[in-house]
Amino acid sequence: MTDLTLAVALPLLAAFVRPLFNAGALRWLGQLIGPVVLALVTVILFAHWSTFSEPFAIALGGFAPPLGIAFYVDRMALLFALAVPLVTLLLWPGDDGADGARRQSLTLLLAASLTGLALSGDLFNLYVFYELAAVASYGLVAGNGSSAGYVAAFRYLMISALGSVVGLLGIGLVYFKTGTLNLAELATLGNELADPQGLAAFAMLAIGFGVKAEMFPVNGWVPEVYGAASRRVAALLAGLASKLAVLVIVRILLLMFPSDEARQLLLVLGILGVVSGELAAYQARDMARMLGWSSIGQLGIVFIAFSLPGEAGLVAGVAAALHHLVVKSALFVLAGPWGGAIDRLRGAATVSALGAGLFVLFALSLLGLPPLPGFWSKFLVIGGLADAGTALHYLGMAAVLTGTVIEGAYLLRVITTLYAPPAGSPAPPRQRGSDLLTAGLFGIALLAAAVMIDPLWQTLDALAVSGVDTAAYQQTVLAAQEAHP
Amino acid sequence: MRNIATLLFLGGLAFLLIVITGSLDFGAPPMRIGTQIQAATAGDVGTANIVTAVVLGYRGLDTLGELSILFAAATAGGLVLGSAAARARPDGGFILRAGADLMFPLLLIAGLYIVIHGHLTPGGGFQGGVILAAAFFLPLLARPGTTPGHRWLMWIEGLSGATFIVIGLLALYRGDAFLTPLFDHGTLGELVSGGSLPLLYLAVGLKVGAELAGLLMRLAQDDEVTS
Amino acid sequence: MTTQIGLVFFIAAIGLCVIGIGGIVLSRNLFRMVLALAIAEAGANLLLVLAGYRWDAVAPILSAGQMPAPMVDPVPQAMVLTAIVIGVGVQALALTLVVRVKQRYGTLDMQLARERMNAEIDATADVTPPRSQERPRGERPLPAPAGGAHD
Amino acid sequence: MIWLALVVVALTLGAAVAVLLLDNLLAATAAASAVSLGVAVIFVLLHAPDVAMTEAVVGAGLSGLILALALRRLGLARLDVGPGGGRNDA
Amino acid sequence: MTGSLDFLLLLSVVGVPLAALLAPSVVGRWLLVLLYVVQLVELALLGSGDGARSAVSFSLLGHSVGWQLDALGWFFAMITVAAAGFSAAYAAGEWGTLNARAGLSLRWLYVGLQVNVFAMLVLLAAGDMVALFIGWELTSWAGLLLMLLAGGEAIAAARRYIVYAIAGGMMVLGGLLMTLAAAGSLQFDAVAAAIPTVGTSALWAITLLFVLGFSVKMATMPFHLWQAPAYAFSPAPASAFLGAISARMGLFAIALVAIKLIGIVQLDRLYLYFDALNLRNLLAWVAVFTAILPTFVAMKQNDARLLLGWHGVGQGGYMLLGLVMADSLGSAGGLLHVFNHATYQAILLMAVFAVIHRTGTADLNRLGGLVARMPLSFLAMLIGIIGLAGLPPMNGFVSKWMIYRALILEGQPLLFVATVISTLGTVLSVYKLLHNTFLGQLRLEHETVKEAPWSMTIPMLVLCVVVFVTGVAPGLVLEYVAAAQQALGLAPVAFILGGIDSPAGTLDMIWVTAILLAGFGIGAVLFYLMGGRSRRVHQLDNYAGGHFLTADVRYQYSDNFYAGLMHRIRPWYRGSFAWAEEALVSTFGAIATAARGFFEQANPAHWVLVGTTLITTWVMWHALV
Repeated sequence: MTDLTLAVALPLLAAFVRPLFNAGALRWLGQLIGPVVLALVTVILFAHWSTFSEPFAIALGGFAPPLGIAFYVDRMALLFALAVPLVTLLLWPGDDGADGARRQSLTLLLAASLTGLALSGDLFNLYVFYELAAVASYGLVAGNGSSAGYVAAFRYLMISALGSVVGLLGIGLVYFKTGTLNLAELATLGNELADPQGLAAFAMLAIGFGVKAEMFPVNGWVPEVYGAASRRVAALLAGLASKLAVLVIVRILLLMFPSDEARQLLLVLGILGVVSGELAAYQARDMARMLGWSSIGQLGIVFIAFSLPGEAGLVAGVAAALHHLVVKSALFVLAGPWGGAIDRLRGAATVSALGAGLFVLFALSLLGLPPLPGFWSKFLVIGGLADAGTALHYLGMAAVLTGTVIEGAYLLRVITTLYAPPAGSPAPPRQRGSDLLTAGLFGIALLAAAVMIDPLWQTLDALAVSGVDTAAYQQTVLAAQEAHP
Repeated sequence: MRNIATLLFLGGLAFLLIVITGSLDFGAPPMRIGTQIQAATAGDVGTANIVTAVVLGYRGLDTLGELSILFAAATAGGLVLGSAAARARPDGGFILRAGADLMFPLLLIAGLYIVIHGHLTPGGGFQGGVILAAAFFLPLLARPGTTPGHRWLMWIEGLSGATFIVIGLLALYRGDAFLTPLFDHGTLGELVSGGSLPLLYLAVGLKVGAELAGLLMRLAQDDEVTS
Repeated sequence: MTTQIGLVFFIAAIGLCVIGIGGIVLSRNLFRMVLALAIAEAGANLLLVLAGYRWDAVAPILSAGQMPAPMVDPVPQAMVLTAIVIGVGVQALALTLVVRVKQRYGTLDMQLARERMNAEIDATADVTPPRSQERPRGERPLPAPAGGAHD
Repeated sequence: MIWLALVVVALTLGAAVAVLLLDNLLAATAAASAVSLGVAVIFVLLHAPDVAMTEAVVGAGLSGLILALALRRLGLARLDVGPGGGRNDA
Repeated sequence: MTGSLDFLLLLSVVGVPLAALLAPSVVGRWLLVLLYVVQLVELALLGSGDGARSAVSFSLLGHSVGWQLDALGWFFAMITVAAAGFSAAYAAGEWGTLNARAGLSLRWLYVGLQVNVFAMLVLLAAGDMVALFIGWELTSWAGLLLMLLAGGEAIAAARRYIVYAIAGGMMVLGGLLMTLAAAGSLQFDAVAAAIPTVGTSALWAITLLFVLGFSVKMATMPFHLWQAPAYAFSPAPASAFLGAISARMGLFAIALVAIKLIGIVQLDRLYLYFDALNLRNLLAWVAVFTAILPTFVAMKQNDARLLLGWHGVGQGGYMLLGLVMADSLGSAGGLLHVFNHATYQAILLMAVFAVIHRTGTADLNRLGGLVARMPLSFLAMLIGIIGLAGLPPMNGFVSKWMIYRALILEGQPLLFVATVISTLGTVLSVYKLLHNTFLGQLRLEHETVKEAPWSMTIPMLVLCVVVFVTGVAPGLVLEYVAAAQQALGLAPVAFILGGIDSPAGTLDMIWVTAILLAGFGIGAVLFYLMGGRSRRVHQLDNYAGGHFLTADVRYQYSDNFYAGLMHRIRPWYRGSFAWAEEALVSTFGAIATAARGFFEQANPAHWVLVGTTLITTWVMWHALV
């Protein structure tokens, strides 16, 4: 009963039944459903991660892959799939009442869809899970009841729905040319997708999946949504959901469009993302939107990293994505009470020293202070760029380096305000215990990663080797045909 | 000025799409998996309507995803509109009330028919479910006062969603993959054929019906003060 | 003659998509944007179904157990079925948001709604918007306009 | 066959353009339903009965109903189009 | 008993929590000073030349990261630990208790000092380029820790510093990874072997990135605006320590990378169009301008700490000039100047902070006449400014002489003239410092001022002895400078106890000092023994212009000291660099607001449409072409 599809099915089941547990005696049971299911899914995934030997495929519904939908489970998919329930558990919205139940079931739906995004090996199935994640996040963004939340959610819905229309056009194009949806079979038809129409399909798919991945042209929604939504929802979206969307784009890049033009497109969009994100974050004056723009900049770096050819790109990309996942989620959690104007936080370190200390730790890791993992991820990204060696890659290197300097400017502005003597008039807001606990757990994860950086790097290297190897992907998925006739 | 720029880009996009689709050979699709599915449906799934076989059998997870998207939309709608106290609206006119009473049973039967015959004739859980939603909603339109409680709608919704997944899990319990069709296929074309697919479509139909009815009711309510 | 009809359908699909996208980007009224979104999605769905069409083929329904004639590709139809219902789900959610925006901000104009949203976000974060026209913060009042207050 | 297709496509595109140009939102909603009906007919021409039925029921039927209910809730469901009324009110 | 590098690193790591525990109590602080002494002894035991290798080494991301202390690193490490020890001693006594009461957190101060020492040891003992970069980043951030303590305008100066430091760090990281791409490995020998095979354009990029990145901390010309305020406004021991040695980490790194790894032969491959304009000449001219401009800016300062801060920047130019000569005499002069500057800069800063400790102000326009009240501080500052100005008996003269000699030998007359101008600036501003603080008329409010407490004067006086002794017998230090030169692969300087004895020129400071003292001796004899009776008059008993002047009458004005000179050269002070920095920051703000404009779209989906069209066209055009 520890089949991997439970990781998608159980949260969906929990989400469906969660609103039923709202009456009277069942209320406290309702509160427990979410965390218990997520914990169970984490255990299943961790069991698979620890006993992982070589990638395998699961044919959904017992139908052999090219016909039915296949889940492809390799180290990269498992790593991201494991991160989903874990981080959702950490960022669990614990509130009660009818609306609380709805928010919790939406969070469960988001978790199920993200796990699905990580594991699925079918193009339209990825689209459906992406759409489920999108609708769940509209609900969560609009869920905190503020009028700004409604307008932000509507604008986000419009951008994402339009992106999905473009994505659907892309899928239509792919189906027109190849007649199949399974990523493995599409990988075998590489040459049919290499012509201009194929690349146009890639551009459309990239934009379709890019909205949630905060890709350059389609991330207009980020400052409004993270400014208006509640911070834990923002942490979930910025930290977790964006990474999974990036993973989907990378899977499509690796399997269907391994050409240089596609990589170059991601590199250019990444550079533009870094520049626009970091510049806009520099002039932000409230913490929530600053973190929003900063996440655009960081995801620009993730895109640049994944656009690098070969294993180096995958290792750098996964390292940058994981590091940003931990740091940005924690910063958004800290931005809960501190989300307002930055100069209102004057002297906040005296009020909650641990919160300020954690903020400094995450800021230093973002800026790449050596022992912290942020430095090693930046080391890998820029190392890959230097190895690639074309003019565009040097431009990317310059963008990432100046991006870090800009980041240093505005993060230090916040840190010095935190530690400045309190202004006295409105007392700076205090951190809540639950937020500190969550941010503290993320901090411990960061420090643990800093200590055992080398074993972590070896696992990422192994992950990259099997990730880049598309021949093995095709072989394992299409071989499943013989296994289940 | 901005509109002109947008119109230019729209023209560009249209031209682009035409160029892209121009060279696609319409009418002769490669159908790499289409032909295999058409050939294998009778044996693997045993339903007359191949589209249903694809929707519930070959790509069953898509439909589960689709179901949860609809559930997410309804829940988010509930979250946004909340359970505002509905202001009593005057009853619909006599014609509306009479028509509603007459149409309600007919709609119910039509909806159920389409749901149950999903695996034989075109139609199925989604289409039938929508008709059921209209059927549940009609009396409320006629007599706004009598608000059938959201409660049992919510229970139908939750339970039918749960049955869909439980049927999937049963297959898992038996050792097959998730969402493998259960029971034997029976003779093709008969009402009782296609194994567990009709049950799945029934669950889909009920869930879609209850969900959309709830959504319609919430939309139909007026806020305390109409701004 | 046969490829003629293909062109017609392609024109329909692309036309619907472009009109839908144009509608979303050009219209200022929130409600009209939702309508335009529905049209765009219809266009995309149409393109998907076109991907499965085969000349002189029949609907993919088995009669009496075997294929009466060459059948159209069923897979895109399954996909479109899901896409249509997704479309209506998203549309329903969008409409609930539009109702709430109208109730809270009293307007359906995207321009005004955005300004009031940004004002509210700035207010909750208690940040003065970048190019604010409000009174400068200093104590000394602005000098009275020259020539007495005649405006 | 081709003439039928041409007529239906022309009608659908006309209705789609009408959705954007009509002042009265209720009329625009009706146009939107007309569009999805047109698309449903095109699906029938393409031998996709399942999809045609879904499009008709869900597109024309349900979405039209939801849009009308929303208009009623927004207080814009007025058939008479005053001068500039309903165009895009403040 | 040879010491071990691991024990030294372990000692400095353990020092950090120890500092946190012991800092608040006076006894604890003296124990910390003892800890520095122990570290110094451990370092001395390690010995300069034998390149002690640390057993601790990690394999990180495929690169093996280890630590090894060669002669160059040992030389800098000795200065660092000694400077830290003196600064800690300076703050251990009354200064600590008084300032703790005034709100300064001594715990953070001593932890910061120890963290700085550890970071610098990690940098100086780097066994490969990854360890070098880790040490570099740790040093930049550790410097920030000390600067943030004082609060007030120190925070703004610290923020400006850290943005420069991160920019420098990122340039170095860029250079590091381009070397990795070129050389395939980051071990010193592998890089040194691979550099000749690198193309000139790649070599240009690598060298420029490294040199510019390291010179941010050295505060050479384009990056010199941050250092004076940042070092001046931090608390006394931090300012003394940072002023003395922290900026020289940049010189160490430039020496290690530019001279040892890339090497002079490869550096000379880099020239613009014709041979004269090669990189080393450009660096020499940058170094010379870095020496000239700050000294004249220092002349304008009214705050003693800022004046000394600007001098720190100027002296950095000297060291870089010496190093860039890359011959035996010039580079020895540069490296020796690091030691000399560390000593007299520490003395001067300590003296100024002693004056602040007693009078509460460092404003040169509101001080004067303290020579009678604080004689020992006066003596220390006198010796310090003699060293800073580079006058014979003190060690400053030796290293400046060697640099001048090297300039003449290398045939660079223009550079020689420019360096003399900067020395002129130094002498003028240094005299202003001494006169306005100690000479002239004593202020009423300073009448009751006593000499600085012993805990502050003893470190100053010990340093004065060091300055004098190494002035008289520079050979003591030149021995280790020669070893450092060998570690760099340069020809070691031929030194004797008194100075230099080489065919290129001899300098014997023992004779020079003997002649000087003989001159003073004759003067003293004439004055004391054979002269008429001189009557000691109380400082405030003054008679001028026909009537007695009571203390409250201001008859000696020291503010706006160089009025005449300033009047003539005022037009030159256009502050163009400060204006350039300001312009850069404001244009940056404008671009940032423009970037925000991108996100301020009225209708949300505009960019989706534009993005789709542009990206699809670009990709398709790209695939077609």
